[in-house]
Amino acid sequence: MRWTRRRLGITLLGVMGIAIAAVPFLTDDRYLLKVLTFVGVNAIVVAGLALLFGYAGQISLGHAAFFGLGAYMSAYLTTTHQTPWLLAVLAGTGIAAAGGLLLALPSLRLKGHYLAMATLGFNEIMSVLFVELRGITGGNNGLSGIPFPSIGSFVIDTPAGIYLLVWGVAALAFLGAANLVRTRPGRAMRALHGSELGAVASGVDTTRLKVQVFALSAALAGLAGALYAHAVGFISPTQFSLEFSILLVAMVVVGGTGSLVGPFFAAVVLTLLQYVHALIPGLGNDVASVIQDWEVDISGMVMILTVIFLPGGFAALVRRKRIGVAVDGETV
Amino acid sequence: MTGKWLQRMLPATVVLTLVVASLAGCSQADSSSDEGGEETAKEPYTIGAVLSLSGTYAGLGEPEKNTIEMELERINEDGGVNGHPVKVVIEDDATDPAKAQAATVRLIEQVDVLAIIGATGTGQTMGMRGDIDRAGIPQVSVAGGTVVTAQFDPLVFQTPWSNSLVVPFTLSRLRDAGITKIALMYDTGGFGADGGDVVKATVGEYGISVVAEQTFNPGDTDMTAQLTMVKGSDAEAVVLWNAGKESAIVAKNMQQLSMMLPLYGCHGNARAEFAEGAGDAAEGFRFAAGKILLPETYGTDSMSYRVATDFVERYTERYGKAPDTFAGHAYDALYLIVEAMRRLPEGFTTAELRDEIERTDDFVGIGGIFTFTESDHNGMSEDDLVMYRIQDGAWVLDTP
Amino acid sequence: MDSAALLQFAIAGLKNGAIYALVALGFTLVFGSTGIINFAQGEFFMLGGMLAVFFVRLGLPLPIAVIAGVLATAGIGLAFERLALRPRRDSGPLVLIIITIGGSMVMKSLSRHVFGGSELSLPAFSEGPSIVVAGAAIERQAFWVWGLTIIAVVGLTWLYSKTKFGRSMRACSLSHEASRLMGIDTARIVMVSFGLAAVLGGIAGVVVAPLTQTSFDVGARIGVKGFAAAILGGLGNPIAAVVGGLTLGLVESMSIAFISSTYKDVIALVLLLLVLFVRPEGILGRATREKV
Amino acid sequence: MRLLAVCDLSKRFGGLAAVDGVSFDVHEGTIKAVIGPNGAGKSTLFNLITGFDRPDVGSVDLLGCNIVGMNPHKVVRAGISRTFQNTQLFEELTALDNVLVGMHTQLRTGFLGGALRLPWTLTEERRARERASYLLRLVGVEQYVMTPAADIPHGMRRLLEIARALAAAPRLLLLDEPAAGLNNRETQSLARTLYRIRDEGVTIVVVEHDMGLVMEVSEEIVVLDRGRKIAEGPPLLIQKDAAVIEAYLGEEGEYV
Repeated sequence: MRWTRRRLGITLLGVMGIAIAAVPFLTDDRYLLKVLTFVGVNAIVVAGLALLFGYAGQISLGHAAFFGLGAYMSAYLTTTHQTPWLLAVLAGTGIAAAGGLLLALPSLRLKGHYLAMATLGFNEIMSVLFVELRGITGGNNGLSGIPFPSIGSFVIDTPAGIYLLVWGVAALAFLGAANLVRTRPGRAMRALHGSELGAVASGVDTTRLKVQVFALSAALAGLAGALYAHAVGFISPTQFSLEFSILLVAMVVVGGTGSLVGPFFAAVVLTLLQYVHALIPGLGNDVASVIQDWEVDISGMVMILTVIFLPGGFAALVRRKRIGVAVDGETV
Repeated sequence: MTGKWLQRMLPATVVLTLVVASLAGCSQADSSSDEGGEETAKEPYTIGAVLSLSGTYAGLGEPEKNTIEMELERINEDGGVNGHPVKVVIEDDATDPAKAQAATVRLIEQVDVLAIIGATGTGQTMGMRGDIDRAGIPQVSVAGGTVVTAQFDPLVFQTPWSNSLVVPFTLSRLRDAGITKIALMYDTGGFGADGGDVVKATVGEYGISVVAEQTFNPGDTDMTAQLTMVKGSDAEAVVLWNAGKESAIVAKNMQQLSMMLPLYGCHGNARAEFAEGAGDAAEGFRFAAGKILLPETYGTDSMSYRVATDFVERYTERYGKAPDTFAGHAYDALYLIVEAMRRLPEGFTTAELRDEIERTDDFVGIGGIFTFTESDHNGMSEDDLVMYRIQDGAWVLDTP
Repeated sequence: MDSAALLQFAIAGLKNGAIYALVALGFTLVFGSTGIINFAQGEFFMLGGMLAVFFVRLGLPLPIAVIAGVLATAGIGLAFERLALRPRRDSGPLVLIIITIGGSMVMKSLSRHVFGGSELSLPAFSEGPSIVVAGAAIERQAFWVWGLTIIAVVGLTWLYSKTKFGRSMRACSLSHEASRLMGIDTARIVMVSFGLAAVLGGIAGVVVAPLTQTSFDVGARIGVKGFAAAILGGLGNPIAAVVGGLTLGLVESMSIAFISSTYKDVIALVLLLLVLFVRPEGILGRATREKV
Repeated sequence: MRLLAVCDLSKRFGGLAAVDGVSFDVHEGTIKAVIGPNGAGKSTLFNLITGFDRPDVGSVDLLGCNIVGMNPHKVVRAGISRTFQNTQLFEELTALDNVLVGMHTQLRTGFLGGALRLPWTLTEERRARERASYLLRLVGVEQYVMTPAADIPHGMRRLLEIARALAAAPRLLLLDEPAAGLNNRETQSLARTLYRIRDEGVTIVVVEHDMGLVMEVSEEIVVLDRGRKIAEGPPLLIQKDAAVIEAYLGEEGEYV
């Protein structure tokens, strides 16, 4: 029973993977591909945030800033210094990780609220710097003309190519995260979430672990930001605001703590919600504009209602049913 | 168990009902507004619009949307474009460049538009450029940033007076008033920083120097500290570049500090909310803007006067308040495209439409009289600007 | 820089600081009885101003409209606690933080739907030119700001230290479980503290509106500032909130005077982070020892 | 051989001396009990030894190395594991995963290895699971391998915590009231488990109120009262010690 259940899960994930990979071969709608590329970008950030919040129990209201750091770094290097794309993306990921490390070292001694404040403050500081460091960021006018991803002379300039690139990275991020939570560092994170005292007594260096997870999630945000910059071709400071940080946290909360699949689906749904009017065929113009107009209210309500009625997020809903049938402690 | 469940359910039900009810109310309210074009024989010409209907620039996007919807009805009642009804598909970019870009792709790919109006903001307009270029579709932006036309793109036109037009006009008036030292204040957001840059780059040409430079952030609630710095300088006038509610705070703080220096704003202050917010602190406040605020400045016998008064009347009647300059920018953008379409034969291409918009000559709009050239896609001149002064809470012409 | 100018900077700092302090008091109050940070506190500020304008436009005289605005805000605060927070009040702080974040999103967006997207004005409480003291000008509305801040902090200190209700609130902040065992109605305490926090936020919003106008999106910014002030001073006691608020305001205005107006927010936030890292309990906060 | 030497250990909280000049040795391969009335400072003593609290004065030597001032997780690496009076299990994790977390110091897989599932990660993981299963059998909770800790019966939870502590392969195991809340039969089986653990070469120090268990398993007993050591010696001597009886008579109900 347990085996078939697990196999079923893996099969479903496989089918989903194939479906995602097949999209660009089934449609050449550039809009659809673009929107789904944004979904993939957000999913990469959420993979890291799910580890940080859902597994290690640490809040961050500053991940939009790491996203922006990665985006600006990669965009700056490729536009101003003609750095090869791959190197620039790695640099973007690296600077976000370094930023995460620098922020985490002092902040993670702090508990819940103080950590929320520190990360929020960081986001606000970075927002100002994105505007003011004009030589690098282009100020309010933003950075335009960011080149497409390329390796050597091979340029990925079609929406389908960029879609596959982003989703390939997203798949790797989730696969890596899923592996991680089932081995030593991941177990330590879950332990930390359960009982910090118990984790310490088990020999887990909790401070070091928190710093590592924070830096990892910041790196993933930076990586997503760098990919985003090259997918969009234009970035400006308003995109990396506190609201985006909050939206990202909302995705993890709605998806559920201690789960990767839940936040993944929440990232998909909450990102698509912003474009829903254009994605559902036959939706009247008036209905569409109402949905667009009320998007923030809907997200906020979904967040509140989820937390009230599904404390563990949607993942818990699924898990609860599963535990009812067969005892399988493993979460994918 | 049941009791607890009920206890949880009850509040949620109330909230849900409220939300659903308000949603329903809203959709009813909205459904009437989108029934523009009537069915005619010829297939419609579709134009896209990317506007900020939510987010930071929601207050700007709203009059733009109102204007487009109102004018569209009139255009179609008059028989559309050469018998073709005109349809405008409006997308909300939520003041986010990425969403503006996605919306652009949708308008191009899914809706197959001939031209695009927007975006409301400069950042959003710039974010759209890559896809505009790829599709070769003309774009008429209603954003005021200098960069929109300064970073030239043959496909992109701009209807608001760009800062590179308003700044020289304002500086020349300062020079005429004998002022040589100014204090410059601007917000660090897109509009203010852009204006600040242009001022700093051009003051030299007018024999003026900036002796104090202070910034504030959008949303700041008090500028007395910045103004105290200004007070300590030997500035003879304050030049303020900002389009938000901070302008009123600056005016009020100056009054509070008993600063008698003349205060010069910009076209971003041409909003009723400013004069109302600043109250009597706004007395004597000068700003350059287009003529729509006082249509008689067009000259009462001019074509511009008739166009503007007609628009103001219809807008006021329909929406219960006078149109602001943003409404005017949307009006100009829509008609620049529609008029170009009217001049073209059946079956024109988007490239031909672009060329025709560029050939616009002496188009009488709300913002001014537009004449585009191969290198000027803003199309207006300093003649389209006048200097206003606020007197008894109202705009009056400030004659030099 | 002459002394009049310096005084002027100090006044600007103290005026903004008092506003931050009022918002910070709201944070402190809710934190005091529930142990959570109410991310919707900034929205109470926004609602106070918007509702007062709304009542003025309905034709109510200014004083009544102001009071009605504050009371309506309090009503919304109570309703929010009852509907959204009470069902999950036994959960960890993260869950409750998330609910308040969701609440702030909804409040902000709903008020845009109701009141529109552009800024609204409220008349000054008392008319007249500003008052000049030693060469520095103080506008009349500033005295309202200070006066209300003093009333609020004195009132709260009295409430905390002298009344049974206040003592119950402090007991709540130490342990809900223990308070319940002692016969304290913790649910009522939490609800009242939310109501009071909304009142404080509403007062701040109403008293600032004549100075700055108000709009649906002013909450987030002031929320961040108030939160920073509360943390800076030390969460949990009213005096600390005021010290935090005034410090933040002064740091900002002195940054403008001596460093740069562009980076004043950055300077203030960096200072906050430094305080947080060196002394997480805030300037006046008491260090709490963790029990094993 | 002397494994642990506690020397003149003191800790004050405010004005109160929680531990006051306590010294004793623990010899390798023995079971030692620490007893005393409530508030005698037993748990504080454990916290001082394991680095959860820092002593004001005194030293703790493990095989001749002073471990005072070490972070608790380093103390685990040095070879001392502990359990808590209020069990600190990871409630959402299965029993197996709880023990696997306990093996943290014994495993080497890092972030990269974990995320990439490198071949040697898998090998290590397989071995870890085998070892964890063995430990669960050793303490007798093997029937709950895949049960989340939250769903395991109370008595078994204490045993599970012992298994988790053992997973770090300690030389010295500190147990804080392992028999609290256990019934007679469970206490008997606990005693057997303690012997088995000792026979595996792990030295044990146990804080316990259940005198039956203490007298049965321990070779030596340290008695604390109000932070001070009032007696130390084999069970038979302790039972007759006047100071001990005095201390316990102060507290009603407990037999010696």
